[in-house]
Amino acid sequence: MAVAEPQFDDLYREIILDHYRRPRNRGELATPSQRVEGVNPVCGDEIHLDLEIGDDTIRDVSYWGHGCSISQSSASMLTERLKGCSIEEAERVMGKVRAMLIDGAAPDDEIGDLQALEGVARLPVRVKCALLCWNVLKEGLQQATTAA
Amino acid sequence: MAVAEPQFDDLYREIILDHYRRPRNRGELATPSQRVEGVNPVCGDEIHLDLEIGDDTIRDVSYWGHGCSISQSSASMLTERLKGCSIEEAERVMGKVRAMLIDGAAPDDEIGDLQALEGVARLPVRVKCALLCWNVLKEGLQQATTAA
Amino acid sequence: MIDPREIRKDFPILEQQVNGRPLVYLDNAATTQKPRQVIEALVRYYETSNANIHRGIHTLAVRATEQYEAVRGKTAAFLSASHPEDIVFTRNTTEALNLVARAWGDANVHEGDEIVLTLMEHHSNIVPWQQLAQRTGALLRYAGITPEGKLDLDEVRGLIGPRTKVVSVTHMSNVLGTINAVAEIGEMARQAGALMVVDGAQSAPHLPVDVEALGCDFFAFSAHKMLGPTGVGVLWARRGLFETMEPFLGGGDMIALVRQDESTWADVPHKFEAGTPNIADVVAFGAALDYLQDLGMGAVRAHEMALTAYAMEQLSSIEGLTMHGPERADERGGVVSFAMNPAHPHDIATIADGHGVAIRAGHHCAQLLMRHLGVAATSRASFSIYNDKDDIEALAEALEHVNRVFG
Amino acid sequence: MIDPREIRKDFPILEQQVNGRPLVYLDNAATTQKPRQVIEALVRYYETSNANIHRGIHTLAVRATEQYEAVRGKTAAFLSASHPEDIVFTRNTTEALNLVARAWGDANVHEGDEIVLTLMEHHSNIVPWQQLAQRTGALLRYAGITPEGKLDLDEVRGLIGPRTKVVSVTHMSNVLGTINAVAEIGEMARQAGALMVVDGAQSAPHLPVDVEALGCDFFAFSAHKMLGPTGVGVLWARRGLFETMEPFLGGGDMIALVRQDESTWADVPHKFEAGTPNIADVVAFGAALDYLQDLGMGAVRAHEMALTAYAMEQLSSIEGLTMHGPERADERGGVVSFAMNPAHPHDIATIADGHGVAIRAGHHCAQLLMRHLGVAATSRASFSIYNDKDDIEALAEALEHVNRVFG
Ligand SMILES: Cc1ncc(COP(=O)(O)O)c(C=O)c1O
Ligand SMILES: Cc1ncc(COP(=O)(O)O)c(C=O)c1O
Repeated sequence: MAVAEPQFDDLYREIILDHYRRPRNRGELATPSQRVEGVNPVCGDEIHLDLEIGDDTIRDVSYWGHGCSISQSSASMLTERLKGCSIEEAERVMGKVRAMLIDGAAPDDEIGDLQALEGVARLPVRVKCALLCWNVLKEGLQQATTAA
Repeated sequence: MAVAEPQFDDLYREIILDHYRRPRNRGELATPSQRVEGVNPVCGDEIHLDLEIGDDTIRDVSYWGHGCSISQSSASMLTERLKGCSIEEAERVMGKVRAMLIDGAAPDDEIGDLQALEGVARLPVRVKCALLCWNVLKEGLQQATTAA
Repeated sequence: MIDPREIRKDFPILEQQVNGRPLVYLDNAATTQKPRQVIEALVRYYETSNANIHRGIHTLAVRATEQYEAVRGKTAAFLSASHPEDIVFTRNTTEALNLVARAWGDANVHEGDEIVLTLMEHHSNIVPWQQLAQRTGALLRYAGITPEGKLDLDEVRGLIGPRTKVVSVTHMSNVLGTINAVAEIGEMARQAGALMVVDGAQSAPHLPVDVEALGCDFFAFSAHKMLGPTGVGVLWARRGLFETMEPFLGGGDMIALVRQDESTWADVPHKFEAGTPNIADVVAFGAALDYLQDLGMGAVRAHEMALTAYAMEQLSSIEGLTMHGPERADERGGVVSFAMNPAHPHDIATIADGHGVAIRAGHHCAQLLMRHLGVAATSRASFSIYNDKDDIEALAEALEHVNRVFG
Repeated sequence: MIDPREIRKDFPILEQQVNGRPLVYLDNAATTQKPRQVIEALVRYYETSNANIHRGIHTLAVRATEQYEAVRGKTAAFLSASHPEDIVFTRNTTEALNLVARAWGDANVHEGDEIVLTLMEHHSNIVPWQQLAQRTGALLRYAGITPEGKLDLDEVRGLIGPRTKVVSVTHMSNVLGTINAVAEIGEMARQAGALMVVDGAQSAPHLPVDVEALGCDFFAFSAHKMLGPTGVGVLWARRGLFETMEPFLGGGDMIALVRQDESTWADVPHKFEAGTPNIADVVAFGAALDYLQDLGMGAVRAHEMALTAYAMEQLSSIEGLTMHGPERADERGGVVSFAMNPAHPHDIATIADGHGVAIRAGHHCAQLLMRHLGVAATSRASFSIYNDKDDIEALAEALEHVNRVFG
C-alpha cells in the first residue's frame, strides 16, 4: 500500500500499549482505605481502584478491571503516577489530565507518561475510556476527604 | 371573481341537494321485517334502514340517520327507487350503483335519480358516504334471504 | 414581524395547484407543512451522517449521535427547560401521553384514585387515561366548558381534591382554539398533591412555552405540528421525575446490564428510548426548531393571532355561519371551528377543496367535545406562519360558494 | 446478479472519505444506508403530498392517506402475507415486540406460564418478556447455543412444553449470523399450543421471507435495517390474531367511539396505530421495499452469502483472529463477529475507522450471548448489497494494521 498508515497511530503510542500489555499495580490491595469502581455502560469497560490513603497521601493504589487499551492503560498510568503522591498533587494531576482529555489542553511534564493519552482528546468517543479511571479516582478521593 | 365556479358543482347536483333538503321515506316503519344500520367510523355518518320484505319484494323501506348530503341523499334516493321493487331488481340496481361508485361504470336509466351520484365516483374519499346505505341494504337483503 | 410571502418561499409544497386553484393550506392543527430547511436536514443527514447511534465508535456513528443529542439540547432550550436529559423523544404526542399513563400511572395510580380531564381533550389525552383507569380501578372526572367555549375553571377547582392523582389538560384546544390556564390548574393540582400533565400538541407550535414557568410535571407535543417531520414526539418531565419511573418499552439502548431474569436500566433519558430511535427525523426536527426560534415564538404568536382575528371577522360576515370557541382572538390560538347548517362539515370541506382550500371536517379526535357542542362534526380552519389574509379570503370565498350550493 | 459498483451509485453517503480514506461501511446490521430513491421519496412526499391521514377530505389528506396505505400493501407483499390489514407500523422492531408482550402477553400470559427465548436474542427480544414476566409472574426459559454457534434445537424442544405460552426467537442472530430454524421451532410451539414470535430484524433485510410459510404468529422487523428510513418498524400477525387483542397505545385514530368512561376501537390495523403515524417515513419505506424487490431478495441473499464466504476466507488468514458463529456461509447471514486478542474490540474499531472502515464493537445488545461466549464484546463486520470484495480487503488491511499495533 502506497498510502501512509492512518492517523490513529499517534493514538496508540508505544507507551500506552506497553501499559496495556504489562499493567502496573494491577490487583487488589490488602488493606485499602477506599475501594471504588466505575463502569462505562455504553462499552462495558470496568475499572476498580483500591486506594490506601492516609496523612493526605495516596500511600498505595492498585486497579483491576477489563476493557480497551485506552481505559486499561490510563488506569495503569494513573497508579504509577499517583502512588505515593499527596492528595493535593493527585488532584492537580487529575485536573491536568482531565483538561487535556476534555478540553484538549496541552499536557505538561507533571503528568508524566499520561501525556501519551493526548491523542485521545481528538476522539470524543474514546475520551470516556481514558476518563473512566479518573472518574473513579475522583469518587475515591471524595470519599477519603469526607471520611477524614 | 373571473374564475369559473370550481368543478365540484357537478357533485352537488340539484337532485342530490333536493333529496338532502327534503328527504323521502325518512323515519321508522311500523313493522319492519329487517332493521339494519351502518356507521362510517371515519366521519361518523350513520344510516339506519327499515325494510319490510315479503314475497321476494321490498314492500316498504324507510331510513333515518345523519351525515353529509351525499350519505343522506343516497339513502333517500335508495328508498324512493326501491320501494315496491322485487329483490331481484333491487339487487340489480344495487349492483349498478356500486359499479358506478366503485368502478366508475357509466350509470343507466334503470337507477333513476341515483345517476346524480355519478360525480361522487371521482372523489374516493366521498365514495364511502354514498355507499354507506347500500352496504346497509346489502346486509338487510342478506338477512331477509337467510331468514326466508 | 412575520412576512408570510417571504416564508412561503421556504415551503415547496405550497407552490402547487389543487383542483386548478393555488393550494391554500388551512389544516395546520392536523399537521403543518415543512420548510426546505427541514427537508434539506433530512437529506443531509442521510447523505452524510447516517448511522445507528449511542453504541458506535466509527466516524458516522459518532457524527449521528452528536447530531441526535444536539437536538435534545435544542428541544430543552425551546421549552426553556434547564436539562436536556429531561427530554425523551417519542413518536408523537400520543405516545408521550401513553408513556406517562403507563410508566408513571401504573406505579402511582390506584383503585379509587381520580384522574381529572376536561371535555375538550383530544382522544390522545383521554384514551390512555381510560386504559389506565381500567387497569387500576381509578376514576375519570371531566371538567366542563362554559358556553363561550372556555374551560370552566371553577369546575376544575371543584373536581381536584385529595383523591386526585393526576390532572391532564390540553394547553390549547385543537377545536375551539381555547388557550387554557394550565399554570393555574397546575397550581391547583400541586396543592392537592397531584401531578399536572400538559398536552402541548397545539401550544408548543404556536405560543412561547416555558415549562418551568408553567410549573407542570409533564409536557408533551409533536414535531409534525411545528414544521418538523412526522414520527417525532417529545415528552418533557420535571427534574427528577423520570428517575423515579420504571421504563416503558424494553429493549436495546435502554439497559445497563441484562441478565437472564432481570435487567438494570440506562440513565435517563435513554431508559425511555428503547430500540433504534427515529434518528433522522429527530435531527431534522432540530432544523424546525431553529426555524421557529429564528422567527421567534412571540412573533409567530402575534402573526397567528392577527390572522385569527381577521378570520373571525371575515367568517362572521358569512350568512348562516356560526363559530365555536372564545370570542377574543387573544384568548385563542389560530384555530377556527364553525358550522354552516344545513351544509354538513364534510360537504363544506369538499367544496373548499374544490377551491384549493384545505380545511378539516370531522370530530377532530374530540368526540366528547362534539357531544358537548351537540354536533357530529365541525369544519375547522387552522393557521400557521405561511398563511396570510389572502388565504382567509380564499376560504371566505369558498364558504360563500357553500352558501350558493346549500342556500 | 447484484453489481455493487452499480448499486453504490444510488448511495450518496458512500462517496465520502473518512479519515482520508474512502468510506467502507460495514455496520449494516446496526443500520443500512439509504439509496437516493428512498431519500427522494421523502423529499417528494414533503414537497407534494404532506398532510395528516385517515381523517381528511382535502386533496393532500387523500393523497397522503393513499400513499401511506399503499405501503401497507407493499409490506404485506414483501412478506408474502395475504392481508395488508395484518401489518401494523411501529417505530422499530423493539416497539413491535413490546406491542406483542403488552397487548397479547398481558391478556394471555399468567403466573407460572413459560416464555421460551434463546441466549442469542437481542435485548429487544429479551427485556419486553422480562417485563411481562415481572407483571404476570411468568417464567423465562432460555435455550442454549452449540459450540459452533447454532441454536441447540434439542434444548429448544426440551424447553417447550405444556406450560409454554410463547416462544420468541430471532430469525437471524445479529452477532453470530446464525440463521435459525424458526419454521421448525414454530411447529414445536404450535404443537404445545404456544404462540411463535419471530424477531425478523436481521432476516427481513437479507433473506426472502414468507411469513405464511414460516407458520409463525408474529413477525417483527425494522425499516432502517433494510434501506428504509429510521422510525418505521413492522409487526405482522397471523390472520385473526390482531382482532383478538386489546389495543396497546390509546389515542387518536385508533378509536371508533369515545365516551367519557370507555371507548370502542377502530378496526385492525388502525386499532394499533394510535396518533399521527410516521407517515413520511412509511411512504419512503415503500421506496426501499421497491428497491429490494427490484433486485430480488434471492439475489440479495446470494450476493451477501458470497461476500460472507469471502470475508470468512480473508479474515481466517489474519493472525490471531478468531471468528464466532457457524462455519458455513450458507448457514449464516452477512454478519461476521470476531476477536483479535489482545486487541480489544473498541481498539479494533478505532483502528479500522482510521482506515475509513466502519465496523461495530461492543455487546451488540446481546449481553446474554456475550456472557455465553465468555467475552465482554466482539468486533463485527456486516454486509449489504453495496459492499464488495474491495470492502472486505480494506477491512482485512485494517486488521493487519491492528496486528502491527498490538502484535
Ligand atoms: C436481532 C435484532 N433484533 C432486534 C433489533 C432491534 O431493532 P430496532 O433497534 O430497530 O428496534 C435488532 C437491531 O438492533 C436486531 O439485530
Ligand atoms: C390537542 C392535541 N393533543 C394531541 C394530539 C395528538 O397528536 P399526535 O397525533 O401527533 O400524537 C393532537 C393532534 O392531533 C392535538 O391537537
